[in-house]
Amino acid sequence: MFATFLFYALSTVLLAAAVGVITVRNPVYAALCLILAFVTSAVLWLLLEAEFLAVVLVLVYVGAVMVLFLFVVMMLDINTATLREGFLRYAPVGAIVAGLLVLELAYVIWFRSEGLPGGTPLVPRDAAYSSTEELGRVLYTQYLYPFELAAMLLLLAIVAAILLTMRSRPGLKVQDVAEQVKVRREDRVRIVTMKPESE
Amino acid sequence: MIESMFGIGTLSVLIWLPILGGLLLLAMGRKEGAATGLRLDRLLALAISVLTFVLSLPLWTGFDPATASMQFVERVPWIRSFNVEYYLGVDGFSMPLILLTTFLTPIVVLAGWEVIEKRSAQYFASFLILEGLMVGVFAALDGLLFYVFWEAMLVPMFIIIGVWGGERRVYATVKFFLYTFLGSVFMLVALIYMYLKSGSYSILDFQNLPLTLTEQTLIFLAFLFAFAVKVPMWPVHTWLPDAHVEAPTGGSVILAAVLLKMGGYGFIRFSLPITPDASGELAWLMIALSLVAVVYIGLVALVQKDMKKLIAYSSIAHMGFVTLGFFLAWAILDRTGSESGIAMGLSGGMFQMISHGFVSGALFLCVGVMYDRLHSRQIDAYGGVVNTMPKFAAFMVLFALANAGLPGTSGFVGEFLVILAAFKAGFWYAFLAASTLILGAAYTLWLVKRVIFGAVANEGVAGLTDASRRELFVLALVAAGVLGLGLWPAPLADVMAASIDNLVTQITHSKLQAGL
Amino acid sequence: MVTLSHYLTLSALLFAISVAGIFLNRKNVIVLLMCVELLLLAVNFNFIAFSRYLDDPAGQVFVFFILTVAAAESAIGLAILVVLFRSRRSINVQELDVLKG
Amino acid sequence: MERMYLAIVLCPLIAALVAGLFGRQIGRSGAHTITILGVGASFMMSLLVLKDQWLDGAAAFNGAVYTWAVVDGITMDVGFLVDRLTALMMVVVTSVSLMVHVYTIGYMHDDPGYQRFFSYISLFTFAMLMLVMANNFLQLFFGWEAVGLVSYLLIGFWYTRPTAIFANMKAFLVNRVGDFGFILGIALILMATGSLDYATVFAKAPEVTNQTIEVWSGTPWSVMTVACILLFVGAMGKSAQMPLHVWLPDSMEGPTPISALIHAATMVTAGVFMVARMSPLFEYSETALSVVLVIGATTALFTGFLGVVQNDIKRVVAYSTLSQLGYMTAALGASAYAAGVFHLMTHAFFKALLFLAAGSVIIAMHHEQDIRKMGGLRKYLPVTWLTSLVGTLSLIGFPGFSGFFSKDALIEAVGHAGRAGATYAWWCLLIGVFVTALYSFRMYFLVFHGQERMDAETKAHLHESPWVVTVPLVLLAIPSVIIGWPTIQPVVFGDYFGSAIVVQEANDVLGELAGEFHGPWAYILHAFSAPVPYLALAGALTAWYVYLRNPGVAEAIRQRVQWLYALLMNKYYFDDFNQKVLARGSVGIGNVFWRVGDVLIIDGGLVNGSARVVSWASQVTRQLQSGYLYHYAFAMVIGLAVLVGWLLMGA
Amino acid sequence: MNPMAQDLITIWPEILLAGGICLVLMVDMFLRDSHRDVTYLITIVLLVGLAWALVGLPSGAMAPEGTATAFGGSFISDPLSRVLKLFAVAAVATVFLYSRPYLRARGLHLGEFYVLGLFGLLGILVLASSYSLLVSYLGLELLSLSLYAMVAFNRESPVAAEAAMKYFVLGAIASGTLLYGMSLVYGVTGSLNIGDLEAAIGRPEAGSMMLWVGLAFLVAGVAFKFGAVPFHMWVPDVYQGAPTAVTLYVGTAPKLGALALAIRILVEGLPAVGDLWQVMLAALAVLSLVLGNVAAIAQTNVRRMLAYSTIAHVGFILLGFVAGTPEGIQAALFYTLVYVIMAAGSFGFLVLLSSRGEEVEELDDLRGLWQRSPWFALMMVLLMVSMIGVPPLAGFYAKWWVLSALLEADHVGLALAALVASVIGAYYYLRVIRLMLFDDGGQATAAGVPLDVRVVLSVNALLLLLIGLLPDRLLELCARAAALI
Repeated sequence: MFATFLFYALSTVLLAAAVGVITVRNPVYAALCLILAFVTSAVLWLLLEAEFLAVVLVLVYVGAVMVLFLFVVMMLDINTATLREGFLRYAPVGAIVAGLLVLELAYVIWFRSEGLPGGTPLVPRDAAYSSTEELGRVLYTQYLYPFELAAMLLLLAIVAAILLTMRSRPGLKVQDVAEQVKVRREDRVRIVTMKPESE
Repeated sequence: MIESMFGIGTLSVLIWLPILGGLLLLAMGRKEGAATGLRLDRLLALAISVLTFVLSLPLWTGFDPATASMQFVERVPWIRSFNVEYYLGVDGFSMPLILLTTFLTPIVVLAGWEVIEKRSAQYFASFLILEGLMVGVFAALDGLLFYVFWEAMLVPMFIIIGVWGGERRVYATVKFFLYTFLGSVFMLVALIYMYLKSGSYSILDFQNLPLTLTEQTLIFLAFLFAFAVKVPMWPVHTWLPDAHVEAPTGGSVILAAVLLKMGGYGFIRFSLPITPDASGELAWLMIALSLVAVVYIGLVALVQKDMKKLIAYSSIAHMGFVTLGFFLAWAILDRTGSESGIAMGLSGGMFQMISHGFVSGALFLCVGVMYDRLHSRQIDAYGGVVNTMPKFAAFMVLFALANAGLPGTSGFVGEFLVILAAFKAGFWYAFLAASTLILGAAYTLWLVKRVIFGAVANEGVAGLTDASRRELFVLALVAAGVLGLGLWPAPLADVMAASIDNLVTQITHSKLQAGL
Repeated sequence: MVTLSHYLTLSALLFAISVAGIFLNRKNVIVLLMCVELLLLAVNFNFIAFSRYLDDPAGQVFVFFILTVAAAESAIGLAILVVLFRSRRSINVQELDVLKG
Repeated sequence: MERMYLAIVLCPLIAALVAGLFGRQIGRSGAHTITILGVGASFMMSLLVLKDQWLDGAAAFNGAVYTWAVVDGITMDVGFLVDRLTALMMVVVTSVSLMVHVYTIGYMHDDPGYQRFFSYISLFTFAMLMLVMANNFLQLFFGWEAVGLVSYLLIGFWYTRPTAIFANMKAFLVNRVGDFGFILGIALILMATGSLDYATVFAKAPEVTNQTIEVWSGTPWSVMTVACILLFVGAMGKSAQMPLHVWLPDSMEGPTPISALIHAATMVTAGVFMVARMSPLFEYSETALSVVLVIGATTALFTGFLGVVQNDIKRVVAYSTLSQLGYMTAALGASAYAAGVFHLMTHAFFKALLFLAAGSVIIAMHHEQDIRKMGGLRKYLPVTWLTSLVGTLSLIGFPGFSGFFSKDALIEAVGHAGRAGATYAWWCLLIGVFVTALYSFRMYFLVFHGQERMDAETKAHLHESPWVVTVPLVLLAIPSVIIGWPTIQPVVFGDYFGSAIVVQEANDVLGELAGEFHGPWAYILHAFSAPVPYLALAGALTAWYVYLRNPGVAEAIRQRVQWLYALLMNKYYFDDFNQKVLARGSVGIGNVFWRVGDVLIIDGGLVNGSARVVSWASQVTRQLQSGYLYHYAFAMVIGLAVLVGWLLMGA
Repeated sequence: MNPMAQDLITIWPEILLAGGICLVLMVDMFLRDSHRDVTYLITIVLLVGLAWALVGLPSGAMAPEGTATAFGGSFISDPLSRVLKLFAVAAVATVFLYSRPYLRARGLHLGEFYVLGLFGLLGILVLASSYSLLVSYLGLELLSLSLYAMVAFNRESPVAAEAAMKYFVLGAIASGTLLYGMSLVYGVTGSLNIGDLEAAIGRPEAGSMMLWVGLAFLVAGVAFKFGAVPFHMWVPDVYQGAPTAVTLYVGTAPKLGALALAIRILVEGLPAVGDLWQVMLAALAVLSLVLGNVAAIAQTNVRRMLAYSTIAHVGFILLGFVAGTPEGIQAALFYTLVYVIMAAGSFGFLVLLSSRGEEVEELDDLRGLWQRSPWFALMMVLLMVSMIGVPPLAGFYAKWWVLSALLEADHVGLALAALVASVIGAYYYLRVIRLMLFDDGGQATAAGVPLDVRVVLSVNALLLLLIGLLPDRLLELCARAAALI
């Protein structure tokens, strides 16, 4: 019963936070709403006994990704005043389309869900069960290939992010050791023969 | 000769020799403004085209007129996964058309001899490639191969009109391309459909394929779209005047002389034998459209102010006779219940095609000769040309009269036979068809009157020089064809006879009773 | 009692909200990136719920990878955003209209 | 013999080709030498053929030269049918042609197109021979059109004259209207008999009589009638019967020798010849014959009227030709084919003579053709004068002259014919006699007698034409006088034609008349019991009074009947009708078809219209791609929602 | 051999590529800007080696027709995957061959271009061999992320950044959609392995509407990757905004990845609901054909025009799927391969013309090209004619096969619609020919372009002619590759 209550409460918060992400004026607030959404989600995942993922969500997402977002938001220094226009004008259309999508999905979920595993109450797993262990077991055996692919993907992200954002500013003075070592006398010293000044 | 040397069939030689020659020319190119000394490009083009013509003569000499089956057959698997073959052969219908093609190409090369200054190597190359493709269309016995050649032809023609054409060349050539392309895609659907039914792309297999009336009708309409545009039949004819007017002389010649024939040839090779019952069901439509072409287009030709446009419209009217001749068959069957007369209509149509090849080609050559001098195609710009170009005028009058269907010229044979056959189908068919005697004479002679005869109309005409020896030679070659065919059509009739009889059998034997 | 359908509905709502956010937002590209994160969160809910109700770890594994990829994706998205801002001095969605027609 | 037939045809052809293609190389004298040799040889051989056929009584020859084509099992040959009818025509054609060749040397002396002219007339001879010697419809049609072609070329011989090139086109087109019927007739005959060969067709003619054809559905017409009328339409064009006569007067734009040869003696009679040749068919159709009869008679009379008001010397002769052609046609319509052909023959001589004489006058007058500017030429041109007089007398049917025999015979035949329209025709012909005499002598008097109205300059240079002109005149004058005497008996009343002309028992008017024929003298005497000679005399006297004796009368009459004069001067408004209604109408319809049908509807509406629709759609779709990210996203979401919704709906 | 070793041998080409990427990355780090050609050379050698690995080594150990799986059935090496991989490698190599002078002229000749290109290639290889939804997703992301980065590659260009941003956001939505679909499919079937999906759907609940909804989401995701209407909006903007060399990349190899994704998930994974995705794809295909061809007509920018043309071609490819038969899939495969060759040629042509620095942007720049560079104008004519679908060029056979398949499946209406749309489409291809051949003016020229690029373009265009004249080989290859599906 508590779980049910918890579900509804958290769901409400989650949805409110989600709506907040798309409606608030200031992107910093939006990011904070998103963080809220992630945190509530993490709790909801705990209800589904996905402890490892819940932790990862908080650690990776809230801890790293959202910080990155905030960082960028701050860095770009965006004028928030003018960024809201037009939202209300188009909101009804958006609501209709989004509502339509939800209705379609909800119809299927609630009325045409034959073949789905749901319906029966869940049997709580025994205490010895660890989703971390479960995941860990398959990740390096059965899912080795995807795992390595994910590694490549992260490498790709690193390369791409560096490529796109790192730049050598034209005015910056950088020390090039190789050049310094390679330097020869001829490059530095110019022997000038001068006629002695005649008196 | 070449066949035995390399083990290649005559037809393949006729297809690939000009194409390869054309590619060679393309690769050679010619620097703009280079010394006009030897002009290797045109010499080479002429040599190749003449050689092709010479090599095509064995088709005639070695042809067995007694049989309707395919001759000079070459058959090699080409696309195995679809049972598509490189399958060539000729019968009494295609052989004369191939000869017409190989005969006209050297003439076109000669016609462009010193006229084409801009990128001449490419010009000649285009025509050579076009020649090979045209021969391919007539020789192909595999539906897909046919389609490949059929479509491929569009490209060189598109370029010929577009690069060397007149002021509105872009409009004309795009219109030409899209019109014909739209027409032919429907044919592709029909070909695929029949492949799916028969498991083969062989045209001969298609001809033996049993089809229900609905299938036949749809296939017929698909083919109709492709062929009607090419012929062209009213009301899908409007690309032709534009294309003709804007094309360079050689382009107009080939367009009128050979390309239009492909539509007629298509009817004979595909529509009639493959869908005889649908053809019969829709013969009324075809006849009506043909007669509209004769009368309506004849009247339209009368009021043209541009020489090429006038000849173009006259081409449409003349091609109306071709389709009329082909589709009279069912009207004759309906009315008389006998096969007698069908073959006459078919032969008439075939004769009309060959003859129109010579005559309209010649007329375009004539206009070209004048255009090269005065750079105008307007009838107004001329008058009294005979005063300054008597020899040329003689040829022009000859071709004009041939166009008007004067007996003794090739133009007469087809019209005569078709009118004879039309009478069997009904008085009014013949009546409307025969109106071409008046209309054809009216627009052609009026043209001659305004352009050739009369006092010298203006300074431009006064300054004309008579046709050069090259031009006269070209015109004389065609004239020989026009007169030869008109005075003694028997050889051609004999060549076609067996094939026509065979076609008559195919036409008169419904496919519906054959087990469906 | 909380059933699978509840979770799926929650996910559907999240999905709809995030999508609506993307096409309602006319001003700030960075919010678009956040909406994308919400979108993936919705998907994750689905997978985890299914995984739990099917009693199959594969769904959770999938979520694990989605989280990884999403992080990489955000990195690249933000990098592009930075490039965009540098060349345009703006991240206004309405001004991203040079390419059109 | 067969080789000779071929030679007869080929001699002029080869001569024509040589003169035409190598005119410059062989020069003027070369050109006329070779063509005259060619035609002369043909003439001599034709005489031999005539002798062979007539005197030696050889059987008719019917054979193919070569097979033109075999189509649909029907053999189409080029071949000759030489029987007595053909032989007669051959002689007429070659002899007149020969005379004209010789005459041309003088007439065209200064013309730059000398060689070309000889080439043309030789070519014409060839074509005409092909026409008359044909043994099948195909070749008949070939000759038919070929003579038309040469006629076209010759009328437009002076191609810089706008009137000439208008006239030649008109001639060709009007002839084409005739050919239009002709070819349909041929087609019908092929359909009915399955052959184009005369012999086969004629043999099958009796079977065909019962066949019917429904031109309008529901009304069966006799095949034979339809076929004969269609064929006759062709004859109307070529032989200039009303209403297709309009081209002939205009054809006088050509040089005079060809007016004589083509537009008087030979080509225009092709229609008459053809109907005679087709007598085995026409005989089976009473209706068709009536049509022929009425049209012929009408032409004979009404074109005669027109001759009275013409002032151009050649045009007067031309209208007389029209009128005489009407006579011949009327004779055919009365089943008196022999009389028609006989008149054709005599007419060939005297009309050629008249034309050549007119030409001689024209030469003398320095190409002045208006008879109002002539007069009193008798003393300057004695030979011309005399031969003209002979020709005129022959034309009006002065007893004893060849024209008398032929014309009298055919009028009588028409009078005896019992078919519908015969009475009308007979009256027309009778009045025609008077009219013929009137205009013939009007011209004669105005040219050769009375005041000398030409200007001094011309007058000073008046002299008789050279021998090459006068000799043909004389040579033609001789048959114009005498040819009737020996020939009327065998040709008209005898069995000269034998099986070449078929007349049904019931229609055989000439057979009837033959019983009353007792030699030429008796025939002349007998004629005076009929109104014909008196009418001719009256005509001649009227002309003398009105135009010579008391010229003021003509003017007075003209003043009195202005409307009639206007009607005649405008040639019954046929030309105006053709020009304004038919020609302009066709051009008008053509313009409508072109501008509205092709340019506006098909091109503008369908072709360019669809292109416009596509490009409009293209602009619209460009708008869809607005550049805004949220629109893109919106499109995707909508697409997704629709896909999902569609599935749910479909379920 | 132990199972793991067996698995590793099976994925040996992927390992080779991944290792190669690291190698290139490392080497490039130590190179000066003036020595980037070393990176280029290593990359090309790597690709050649990869091709050799695909044709030769471990796959040669099994029968050419054979199929091997690894990693619990999530990886498959079958004829289809090998054909796709081989073509992808060739396409990427071609892109690299074309691009070097172009990049150098703009100061963009960085090692990262090759690295990102190789990452994308890795994504395509993964997609081609994927037999699991998860692996497909990872492959797709590998490909997409490198594409996003490549589009933004020219950091100085505002339009490139704009294009990259649009691409990124829309791509993220699309992969989110795809994932959502995957989650639903997973929920219904309980499996991520494509091989197991069919068995799972074989249950009586196969009609589950949840599955259908998932299917719709999957189709939307796949359609986005292809660029089918209405998920096509990114295509014109990206093609136009990205540097031409990147457009060349985006327009070629990724199509093979999209094809693999579609075949693996829809055709192999969900044949049980084939009717449904065929209907959906039919709608998308027709929309793509019409909109692509129509919108292209009004374009003045060459790359944008070609982008719309891509959309139209995608319509044709999808029609192959609509037929639903093995025949249709083979036709779609053939079409895609031919399209990749054509797109490589036509974008390569633009890269070639832009090799010296001046960007060939507008159609009008091509005016009169024939007078300046006749040979390349002619090659472009071949390419355009092939795009129109005129025989005897390869493009024709592609359309023909798709039509055959459609007709065989009794989709006559669709076939006719496709044909009419392609006739409309012919117009804008003709316009390119027209501008090059018939008109005067314009600036573009191929003068001064390095020999290697010239040769590559010529080979590329003539290849279409060669396939056109002797299509049998490639047709049979495609038939065999997709025969086992």
